[in-house]
Amino acid sequence: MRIELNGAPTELADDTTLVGLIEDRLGGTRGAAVVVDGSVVPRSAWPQFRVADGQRVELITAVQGG
Amino acid sequence: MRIELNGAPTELADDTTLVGLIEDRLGGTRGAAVVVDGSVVPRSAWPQFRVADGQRVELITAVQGG
Amino acid sequence: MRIELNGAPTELADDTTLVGLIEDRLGGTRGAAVVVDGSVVPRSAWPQFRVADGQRVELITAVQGG
Amino acid sequence: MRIELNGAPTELADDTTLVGLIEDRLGGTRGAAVVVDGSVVPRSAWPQFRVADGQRVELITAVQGG
Amino acid sequence: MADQLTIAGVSLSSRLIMGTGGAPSMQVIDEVLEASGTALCTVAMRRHDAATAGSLIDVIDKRGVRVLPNTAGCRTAAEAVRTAQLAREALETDWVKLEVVADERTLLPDPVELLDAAQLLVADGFTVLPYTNDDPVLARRLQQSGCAAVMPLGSPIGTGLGISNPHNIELIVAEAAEGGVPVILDAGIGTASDAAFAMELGCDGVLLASAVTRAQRPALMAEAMAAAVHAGRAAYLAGRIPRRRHAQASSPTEGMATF
Amino acid sequence: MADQLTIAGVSLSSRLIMGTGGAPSMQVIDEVLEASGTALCTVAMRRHDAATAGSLIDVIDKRGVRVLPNTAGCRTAAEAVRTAQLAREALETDWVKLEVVADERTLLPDPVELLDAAQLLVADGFTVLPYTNDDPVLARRLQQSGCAAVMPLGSPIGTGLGISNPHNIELIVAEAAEGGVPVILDAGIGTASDAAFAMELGCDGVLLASAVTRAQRPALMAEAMAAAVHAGRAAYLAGRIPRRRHAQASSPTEGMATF
Amino acid sequence: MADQLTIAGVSLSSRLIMGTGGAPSMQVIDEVLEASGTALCTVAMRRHDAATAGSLIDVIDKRGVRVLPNTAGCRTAAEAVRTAQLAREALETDWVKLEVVADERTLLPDPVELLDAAQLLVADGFTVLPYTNDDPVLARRLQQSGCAAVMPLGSPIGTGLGISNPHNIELIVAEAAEGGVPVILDAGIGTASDAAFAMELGCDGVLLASAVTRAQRPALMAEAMAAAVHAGRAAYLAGRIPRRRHAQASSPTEGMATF
Amino acid sequence: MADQLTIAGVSLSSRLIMGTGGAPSMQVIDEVLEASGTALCTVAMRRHDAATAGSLIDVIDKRGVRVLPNTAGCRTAAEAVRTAQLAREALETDWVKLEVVADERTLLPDPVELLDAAQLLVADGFTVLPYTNDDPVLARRLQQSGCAAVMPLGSPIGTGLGISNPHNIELIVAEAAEGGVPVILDAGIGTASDAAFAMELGCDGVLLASAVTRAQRPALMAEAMAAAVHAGRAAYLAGRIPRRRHAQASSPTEGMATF
Repeated sequence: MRIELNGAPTELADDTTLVGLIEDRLGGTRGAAVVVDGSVVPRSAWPQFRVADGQRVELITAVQGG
Repeated sequence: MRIELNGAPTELADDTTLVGLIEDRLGGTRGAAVVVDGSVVPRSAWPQFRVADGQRVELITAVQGG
Repeated sequence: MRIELNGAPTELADDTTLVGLIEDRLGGTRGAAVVVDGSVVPRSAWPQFRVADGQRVELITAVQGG
Repeated sequence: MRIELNGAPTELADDTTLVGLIEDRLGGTRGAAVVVDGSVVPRSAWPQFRVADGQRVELITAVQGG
Repeated sequence: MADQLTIAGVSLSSRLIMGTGGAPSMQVIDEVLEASGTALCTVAMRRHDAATAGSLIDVIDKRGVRVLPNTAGCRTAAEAVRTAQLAREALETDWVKLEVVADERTLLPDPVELLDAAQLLVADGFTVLPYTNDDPVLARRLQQSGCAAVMPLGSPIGTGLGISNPHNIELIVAEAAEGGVPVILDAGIGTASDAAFAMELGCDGVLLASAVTRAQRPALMAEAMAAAVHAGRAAYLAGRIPRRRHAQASSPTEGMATF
Repeated sequence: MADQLTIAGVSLSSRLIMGTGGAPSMQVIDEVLEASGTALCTVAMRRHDAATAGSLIDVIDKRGVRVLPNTAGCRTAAEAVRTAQLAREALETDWVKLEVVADERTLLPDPVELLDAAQLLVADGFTVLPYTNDDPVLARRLQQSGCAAVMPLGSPIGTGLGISNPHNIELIVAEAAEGGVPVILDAGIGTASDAAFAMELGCDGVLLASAVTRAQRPALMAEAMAAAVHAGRAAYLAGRIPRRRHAQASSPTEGMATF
Repeated sequence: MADQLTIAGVSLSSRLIMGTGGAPSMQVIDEVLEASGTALCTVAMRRHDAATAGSLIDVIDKRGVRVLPNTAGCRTAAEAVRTAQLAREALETDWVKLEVVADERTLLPDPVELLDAAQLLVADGFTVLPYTNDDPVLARRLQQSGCAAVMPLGSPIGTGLGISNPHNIELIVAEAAEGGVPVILDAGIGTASDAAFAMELGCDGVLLASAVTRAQRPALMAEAMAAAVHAGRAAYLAGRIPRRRHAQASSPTEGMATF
Repeated sequence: MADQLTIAGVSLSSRLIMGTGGAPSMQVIDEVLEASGTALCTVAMRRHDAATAGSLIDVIDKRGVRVLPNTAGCRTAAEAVRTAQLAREALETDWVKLEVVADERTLLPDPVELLDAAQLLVADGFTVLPYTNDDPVLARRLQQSGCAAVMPLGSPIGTGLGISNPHNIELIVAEAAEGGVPVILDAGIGTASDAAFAMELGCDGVLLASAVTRAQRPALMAEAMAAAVHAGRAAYLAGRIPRRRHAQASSPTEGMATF
């Protein structure tokens, strides 16, 4: 399955959940947020939420900032 | 005829025009403006405009100001 | 014996030493200095120094100051 | 005759007066002052004052200054 | 130095705009208008008061000074628009000094209402000169709304505290210059050096009232302000020396006499 | 406003004293003298240099400006006295701007040598105008020594930092006024508002050189300084409004139109 | 001195809020958090970058410091609201430092968009701490919109120019005090005395980043800022002496020894 | 941060030197000495007054604070020398804070008498800490005379006006550093930020009295001053960020989420 992750075309295993994607990339979910096709997905929905082919996913984290 | 002029009950001769009222009070129209019952009356309409009994008239002039 | 102490006429027992005078007035010598007839008397000389009749004695102490 | 003028060895005609020297160099005396062998020579003495061989002469003028 | 202030295509013979508020008499206003050499002065619009001696507008007209009505006292965009419309009828001018203040204590502009009023008045064909705070962003917004000038405060009206934040004024000037919109320092001037400083920061003009009308000798202070605005403008154009941490001699260090 | 600066009984038609140092040419000095309207300008005394084009003193004389020789470059009282004596012969004046500086980096006056020199020169019949720091005590000492004026710095020579310590200048002015000795703000002026501010503090005049001679357009800056000194003096005499913490309306708060 | 900063009912053990931007490494952030003794620090929300070494949030959590996400980089109310919602999911907090800037050059807040965003976020249940300019009127509007604090700038972000307009900060403090809303001086702090001064003006806290993270020795500067905030707060509570024009002796004028 | 102030070879555990003048009671002095953490405090020498309750020197000794007698009230070098000699006998110390003031109104030092006194006292074996004005030349002269420190004023004694001329203090610091002589900012401090600022300018310590003893809550202000001196010193050592005309973001400008 192919999605766009933070603007870059990315291969993803089928049936990947958001929680799976986040833990795979960040090693945990603390400090992470996700936007799928322009909408913020609530943390509570991540376990059930399965990423679909062609979706635009933004994976956001807390970084240094004033 | 009785009108309210700048908040005060005022006796006025019948058929008084705005231009007449202004000249009577100010000795001229330069620097004057009038509001009748909440609407600004254009300078061009003053000669024809006859004040009616019970109307609320505001006679405004230029005063010292920063 | 009569001396002038800090500008005021003062009765003093004969044979009074400076150290005696200071301890009598201050209960100790820490922080005290003496001027006799315009000269500073060194601390080391106080035990021997006998005040003489008519002398002008200034008894100085440390006070609050900027 | 040889003198030192403003630190530089300078040939001078005999019997040169200070007024002559100044006018020769400046075209006039306005704004000029002279020191001969360390002493200021008053303006009034310039006409009579003959420069002597070997003398140290400072010729001073008014220049731009704060 | 031929160098004129131009607002909305109109050239004015002086960069000093006089407010008429605070003067003890018409006589003083007349003296102040003359001594200041101003070409533009502000007035407020109020109910006719039979008790007032003399006609302000006659004094101004006699001096040949252009009049700039203000919307002083207005708290909302709606009030300001109506007051501007009244002024247009009264003075037959579409120029207006737009004031929309938030409260009586600070007399500071309300940014939201001010911007709304500016947009409405520009749309209604007015030449809008808004009195604003020293926020460069609000000044930009006003400029973009089509105002004919931006008039930031130096400090609150009548305080005489001068220019509290020169850095902001410089930012406003830089951006207005790009847009070709003049900047008039309005409010806060206390004395002549404040006015000169405003011009040195690059302002195109200065508007003041209390500093002159409430001075001990108003006409003399008006003369001072005229000279100060001229001085500050000339200094701005003349290009000041840079500030230096260390001293620099103004007399030669060479050629001292030796004795 | 007829109001003249008087030093040692001599009235001057301008309160702006020009230093001639730092100008790129005699032509610029001539333009600056004219534009400034000054009545008194300083010169330094140096060895004649055949290379120099034109005569400074001729330029000054042609403009009818009185000349004030200085003792720039002197580090001791002895040097300063000799230099003053030279100047007296050269320029036939007993007026002298007394400078005795401690080092080249700061060009700050040496208080001890300065005071010695002042006393010696006064005793020798000179009219002494000492360049001093902004210490009110030293200014008082100079005044008591019989100096014809006191000339405190605003900031070090040539820095253009303006008036670093207005409080000290005010103290100097207050005390000099009691003694009837004029105070000339000397050194540190960078631009027109600095000069106006000096006058507003009560100074009787301003002496500056670099701010004009080293400006990008010297003649225009000279014009600016003349206007600024006039503005500051007029503002001082006119009596400025007090500084207020809170705003004060300059338009009536009563009589708004009701719609 | 037990005296705590309370925001939205939460008491914080320090009045110094640290921004984490500008630090050269996670190690430095960790040292700075420790040395500052802060109880609250800001973070920004950005796309995950695999290249970044270490997890900022882990460092912050380990230090037991509460996190305050910001909306830095947003230019409109809509962007700011979405960014705040992202942060809420990411950090499980409804606190947000609201930034809506008008441009990259000044990084000054856009008053109109800021106010819109504040109202929307308050309505959505956020605890809103808005970064605002020093306009007392805008601060009042934000306060009236239900913000949990107002955070005026001292000067533009990262300039280190300190507090450009103390008068405005005092006006903001006075009005916020009436409303029981804390004032946090945010942006412009350059060094310790700036932070102390902010507290002496009556601010309830100080938020800074660059002044510490970009200092030559960040941890030492963090220590300095902690001490400065404490010093300024204590001085504010202790009641400073009034400023006097004239000197007042601190030693007795009586009782000198006579020789 | 182990970093101690050393004067004449003696290391002091605090960079804050307390004056004891102006305190309402011995009790307050005791609290202030404790809260300030000072290691050195000044006293004046006066005729014994039987009416005085308690012994100042006992309070100071109990706190283990070193005593620094001053020559307050002296107008001439001769008076100051005699007073220093008295103090040496009284307190068995050869340290002296040298004050020679010109008048009661300004309490400013008399530069000529001060310099004479300093030279005489150094010759007599005293460790001289002179209270001086902010003239860098006088400070240099005192340094060259063998003084153990130079103690320039920020502003006149008791005014609380802070540091009127930071530029002069920087010049004094730069030159004293070359000579290895500590600079103590003495007089004029009004509140904590003034003390921090003095240290940021590079001063080695701060001496103050009225700012603490005459504050509404002296002990709390003493705590504030201790923190401020620490903060200012740390900031000086930490290397502040440069002042910038334009803003600099403290959050990344890249990597915004796209919606």
